[in-house]
Amino acid sequence: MKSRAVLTGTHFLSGDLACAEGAIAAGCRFFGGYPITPATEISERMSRRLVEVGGVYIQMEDEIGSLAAVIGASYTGKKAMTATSGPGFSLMQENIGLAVMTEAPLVIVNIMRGGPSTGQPTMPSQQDVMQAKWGSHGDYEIIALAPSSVQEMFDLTIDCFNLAESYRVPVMLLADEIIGHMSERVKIPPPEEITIIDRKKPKVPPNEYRPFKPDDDLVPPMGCFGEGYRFHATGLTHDEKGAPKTVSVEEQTKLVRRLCDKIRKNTHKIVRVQEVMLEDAEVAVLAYGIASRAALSAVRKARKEGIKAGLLRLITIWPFPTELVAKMADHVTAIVVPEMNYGQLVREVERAAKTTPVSLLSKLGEEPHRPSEIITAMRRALQ
Amino acid sequence: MTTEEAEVEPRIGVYVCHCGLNIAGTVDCEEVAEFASTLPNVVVAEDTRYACSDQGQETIKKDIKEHNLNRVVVASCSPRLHEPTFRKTCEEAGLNKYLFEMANIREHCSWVHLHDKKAATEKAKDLVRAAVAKVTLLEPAIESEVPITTSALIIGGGVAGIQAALDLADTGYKVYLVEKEPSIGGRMAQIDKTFPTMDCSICILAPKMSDVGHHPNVELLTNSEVQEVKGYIGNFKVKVLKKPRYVTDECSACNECSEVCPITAPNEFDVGLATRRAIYTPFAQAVPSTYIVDRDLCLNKEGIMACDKCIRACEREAIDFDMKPETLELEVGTIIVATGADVYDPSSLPNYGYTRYLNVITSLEFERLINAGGPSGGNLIRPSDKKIPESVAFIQCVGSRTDKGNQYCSNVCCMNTIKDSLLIKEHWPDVKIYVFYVDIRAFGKGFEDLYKRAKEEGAIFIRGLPAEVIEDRKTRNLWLIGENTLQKELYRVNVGMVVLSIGIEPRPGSDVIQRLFTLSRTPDGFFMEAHPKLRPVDTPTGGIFLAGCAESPKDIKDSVTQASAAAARAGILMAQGKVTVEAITPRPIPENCEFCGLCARVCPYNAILVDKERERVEVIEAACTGCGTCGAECSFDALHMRHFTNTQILAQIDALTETEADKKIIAFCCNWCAYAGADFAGVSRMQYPPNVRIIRTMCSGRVSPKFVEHAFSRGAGAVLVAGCHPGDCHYIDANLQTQKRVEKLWKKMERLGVDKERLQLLWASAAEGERVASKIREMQAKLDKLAPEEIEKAKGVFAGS
Amino acid sequence: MNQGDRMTQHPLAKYLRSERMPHIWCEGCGNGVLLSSFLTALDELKVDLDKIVVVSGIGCIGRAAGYVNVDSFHTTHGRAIAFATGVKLANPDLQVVVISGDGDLFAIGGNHFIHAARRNIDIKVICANNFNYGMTGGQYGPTTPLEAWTTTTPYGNIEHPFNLVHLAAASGAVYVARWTTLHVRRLKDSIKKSLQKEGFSFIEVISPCPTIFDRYNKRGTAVEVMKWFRLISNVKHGYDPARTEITNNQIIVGEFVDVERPSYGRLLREMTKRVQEKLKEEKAK
Amino acid sequence: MVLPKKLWRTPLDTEKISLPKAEITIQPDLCKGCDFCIEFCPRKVLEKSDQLNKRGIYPPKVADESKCTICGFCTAICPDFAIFITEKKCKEGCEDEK
Repeated sequence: MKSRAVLTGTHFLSGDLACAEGAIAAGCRFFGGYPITPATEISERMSRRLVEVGGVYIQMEDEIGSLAAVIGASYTGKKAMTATSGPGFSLMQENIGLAVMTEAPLVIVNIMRGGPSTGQPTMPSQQDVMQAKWGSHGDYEIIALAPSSVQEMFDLTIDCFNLAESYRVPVMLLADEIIGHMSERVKIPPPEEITIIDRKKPKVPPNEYRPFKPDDDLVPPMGCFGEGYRFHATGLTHDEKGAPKTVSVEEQTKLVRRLCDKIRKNTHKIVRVQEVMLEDAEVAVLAYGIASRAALSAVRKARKEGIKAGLLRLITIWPFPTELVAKMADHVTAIVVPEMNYGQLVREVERAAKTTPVSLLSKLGEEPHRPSEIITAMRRALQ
Repeated sequence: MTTEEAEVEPRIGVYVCHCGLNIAGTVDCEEVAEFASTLPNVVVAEDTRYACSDQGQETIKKDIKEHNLNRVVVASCSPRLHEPTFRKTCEEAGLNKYLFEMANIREHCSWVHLHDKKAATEKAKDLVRAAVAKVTLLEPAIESEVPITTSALIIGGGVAGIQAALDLADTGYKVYLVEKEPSIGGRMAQIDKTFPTMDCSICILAPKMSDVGHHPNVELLTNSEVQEVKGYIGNFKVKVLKKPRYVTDECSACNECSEVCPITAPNEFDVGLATRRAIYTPFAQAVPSTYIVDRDLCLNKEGIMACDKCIRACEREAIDFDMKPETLELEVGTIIVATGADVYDPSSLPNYGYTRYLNVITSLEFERLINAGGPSGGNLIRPSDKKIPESVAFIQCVGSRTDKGNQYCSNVCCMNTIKDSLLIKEHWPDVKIYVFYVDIRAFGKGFEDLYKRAKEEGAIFIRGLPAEVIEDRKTRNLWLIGENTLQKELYRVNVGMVVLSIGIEPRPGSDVIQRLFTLSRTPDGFFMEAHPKLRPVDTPTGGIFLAGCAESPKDIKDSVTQASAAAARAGILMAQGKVTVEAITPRPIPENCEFCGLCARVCPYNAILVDKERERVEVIEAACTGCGTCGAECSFDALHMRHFTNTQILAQIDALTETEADKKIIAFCCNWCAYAGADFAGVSRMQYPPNVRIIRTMCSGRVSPKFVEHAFSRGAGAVLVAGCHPGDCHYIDANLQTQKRVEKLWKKMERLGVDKERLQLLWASAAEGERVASKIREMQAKLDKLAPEEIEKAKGVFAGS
Repeated sequence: MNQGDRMTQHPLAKYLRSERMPHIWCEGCGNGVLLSSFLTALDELKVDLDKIVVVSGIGCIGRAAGYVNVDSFHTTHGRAIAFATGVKLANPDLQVVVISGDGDLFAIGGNHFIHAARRNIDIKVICANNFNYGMTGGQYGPTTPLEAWTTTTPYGNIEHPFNLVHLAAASGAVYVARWTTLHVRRLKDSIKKSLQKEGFSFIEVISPCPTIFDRYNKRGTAVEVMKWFRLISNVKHGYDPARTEITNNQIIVGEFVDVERPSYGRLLREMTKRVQEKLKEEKAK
Repeated sequence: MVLPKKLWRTPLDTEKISLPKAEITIQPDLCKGCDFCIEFCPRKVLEKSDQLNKRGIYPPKVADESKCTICGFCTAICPDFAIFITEKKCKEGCEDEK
């Protein structure tokens, strides 16, 4: 019989809906959110689908509360998510920090729109890329994926949950208004073909349990509320027992380092990219999300026109695949970075590319890049 | 039609009663009758042996018909006694009862001037003249009826209150039984056995208690006190304060709370011989069985819960420390006062050593000791060593029949001691028993037999109370030293334990009850009945009755008897369903009225509505009680005070001052206190000067300044205005107006240079006959010194009033 | 022997993370009393300690969560209720209690409070009200009395305080009570009652802050403040919440609201059941 | 019910009534010296100690254990879990359990 959670089959869906289906398929059973364009459809879909699969949908009073509730749900062992866009994302920064500090596995979908502030609610952008990494205070690492198709809205949402569960970290799906709203063919595989990863459970009896004592991969097994571990978690700096350590240099260093390192040291495992015709490329286009679609056709056209072009599409933008980009930079003469912002991820590329010239192809608001624009950019870069 | 009747020429019959020798012994009745016949409009005037006898009444009826009399005067006893009788006589003869008047020539004349036949006779003539003057002006009236609320209030949950409640409830009336203690039962619940039958007291009381507790018609209000009483016969509005128990009806009396309660205190019910907790029930058979928290003892004060042991122990969650007192407003038609009595505190008699010597106990403590359910489990142990004494002495009349305590006999102590001596003999035949007495009063049914039995059982009765009780330091035994007044020899008896047979005295709170219900009390302090012989359970206030020790010390049987009687009296009223309001309420005379509203202002019952704008004045019949203080306040003759009209009273004054005015004291007495007091003086044969002439008004508030001035203008030697004590006024506070008016008059007299001493104000209760008598003596003394010029002067200045 | 060991003798020791005692709270602070009443309530109800979660926000009382020997979470400032909402809805078997302060719950967290009450989320909120921000050194907050002196109202407070009881009742709480820290037993009973009741409960605990607020405002020592509570508090169960505002001469305490209303969780579960049954039928066709 | 004016006797059953005897445990070093227990004990069982504890404050000490009713208010009102009462196991010092 067909599972109600996984709607196996081929569908014609918008990105937002595909994302919701991905979440349900991944086992998400709690959604706390607040309506915001262009992410509203995710809430709407979840409010219907979660009830069907016996999950919980709650529309909170704001995005701060939404993420707080999601953290709470996560601590009971539920897979939980929220979906929002720029302004809401800003409100969530406080509790992104809390989620990082308390190592709550959860997923935040951000369907990016034009900013700053209320900006352009119905227009696409990639303006929250840096905020996703640096938005909350203090040193921390998170994971962010950038889908470039409706199918990926489905697939990557599942990946987000798996990563969150593996590393006990908030994971973000950074899509944009176009991907969210455009409709495409989506293949939903049968449940058995979908990989689901669940958080590590403690192997010790409650009295020996140390909620923040990591294994070798630096990730602590997670006991959940109601399971009898009776542990304490706090946004304050804490020791392995979860006891507040507000003045200890040692604990602060130990904790902050581990929270970052559990991602940094596992970057190679986490990072996923798509390489197109890079083997002999002279000029490389580095793109992600919506921009990578134009980039792909641009690269193909360019080849026909005799330009040795290649594409590096980042599926994982955080942690940033520095080594990978650096290696590529050694083989190309120029790198073109089309972004739907005034230059954000390009800075990371420049940092990695060292001497290899990197040129930004910025787009703000209105419609996305055209392949021709990217080709022109490549020519300019090669001169 | 009333006016028509009034207009026909008055034809008056006067009947002068001998009352055997009660009157005739002092007053020359023939002469008085003779004199009466000379008065205007008198058609028939005869003297008769007993006017109240059937024969006497028949004569009156016959005359009314034959001589078609339209007015009748009977000169005999107090109207408070026989006015109803003769009014009935008139009615039976078809004469409106308001056309009858009495001259009180017994209580106010023959009985109080026993040794001055001449003066008494003259006084009797005056009183008859005044009565005739008044009756001439009387008007027929139809009484209006007021419905009676068919529910009763009983104050006091002792055996008397319980009995009265059951009787009324069984008759089908709603009864509110108010008891200020946590349980009903009263003293009978404390007593072990009853005399003379030796029944187990609680065994026969408990069933009655639970009957009351469960009776559908009885609403039991324990831990409650009456706060305010308003209204009048048949229509009382009573405020009752129900104090919180802090335990709800959910309580199953399982005692769990009491067991965990860490606070203990001596149990009042066991007279302090046993211990109770802060949360407790006074005794096993208590009704209601619901426990109660003694908040003075309890650790939880000022809303702070320091201890919650009981709360946690109570499975039914029946304990609620946030209970608040509530005030219930009851509407009742009748009230029975059964507030019981207190016991005499012997610690005020140092020679008996109570509270100094452990083994000197009171008869009440004895009851708890001998009681199987009591602190010693029924063992007669002496407090000092908890051993059974070899000998016990009873001392009688402790606090009774003595100047040191109360003057009166407490009625039950003799029999109680006889009973107690038999109880001891029954359990411990070898215990030696002495009873020291003054007289043994074994007057009741079966009492003498019991007394005999006690003597046969070996109880030794010695006449003559010990002068002193002395404790033997070592043995804690007691030496009783006194004189055997029969053998005229001193005795010195050594006993193991002494029982003081303490007397009964009025409750400390009696004065409060007295005020609340406007009752009177005898000099002993017990509540006074309306008439010692004929209305022994009524009070002077209509609709209120007495039962049990509140009225006088009595045993269980008498209390129960009186309770049933009171219940019957109350029942009669409620069965009738209505009372007729005496036609003595005012009628406004709009043409005279200035609509100043003064009458409305002084009315204690807000029974007068004055509308200045629309020039209307209205009297609310049902609310008005006819005190007449409005009439006294009105300076425009705009209120016609029925049956006590200005013209009628002025006519009485004229009549009484017709001869030798200057030698006379005109006294205005209120019906309830002063007039009744004067009656009491008569009943008690207190002698006082014969020159006083009493005019009866319902309330001293009726006495209009113009009456006093008129009396002086007629050359009266002195004037007395007498009413109830402030606070005791039967019309709430109408007598405060009296005081104001008299004070005004005094000022006026001073201003006009008239000796203000000639006008006197007296507060006297129905029990204070002596107070009335001595006042009259005092005034007479002043009068004797009064100069004729003074009289003339007053005549002058008050002329025309 | 060290204090941790001695703690373990205390009848409430098993409910505490004894090793973290003594707590950080000042001498005479009401928080300790509140905590002890809460633990006594758990003890008397024999609550399954594996099934209870204590959530707190920021402020002195925020540390309470860390001291209770059950699953507990110390959230960011003001977010305790939002977090608790997530916990309760995600696992209805858990008994979720929020213990936090007046500033945390009603200033920065005010929005979460009124909405959780409106939704009737089945959580129990216990608020320690000390009339100021104690932990940050005594700034004024949403409950600071008019004219009171705090470090940020050097000329006296010109803001009107919230009446928390009224606010909670108006927002839809099914159980609302207020006690002072002197009414420990009654407080404990209210906590027990709320724990046994479905829906959003709110208990305000008027608490001394002897080191900061009470000192600034010349209320004297903790004992004197408690005596003052005794003097001016007035038990009025069922009193109109609108008329329970705290004044300088009266603190009306008692249970003000105790009504039945289906909780969000119950309605959600009922709806889910309906929907799923409908789907089954459709599938059957 | 008629009440005597004063109840002056020690009840006859006084020694039959055995109230549990208290064992008061004070943990001086946990005490922060708020004095709640001393002030609000309904029986005034406690008083300030004359010895400083580790924190340098004067904790309470038992003035008269016999007055204690084990109402437990001190335990309830203590913010620092520094005092608690238990029932003395009846050996010496309290009535024989019948």
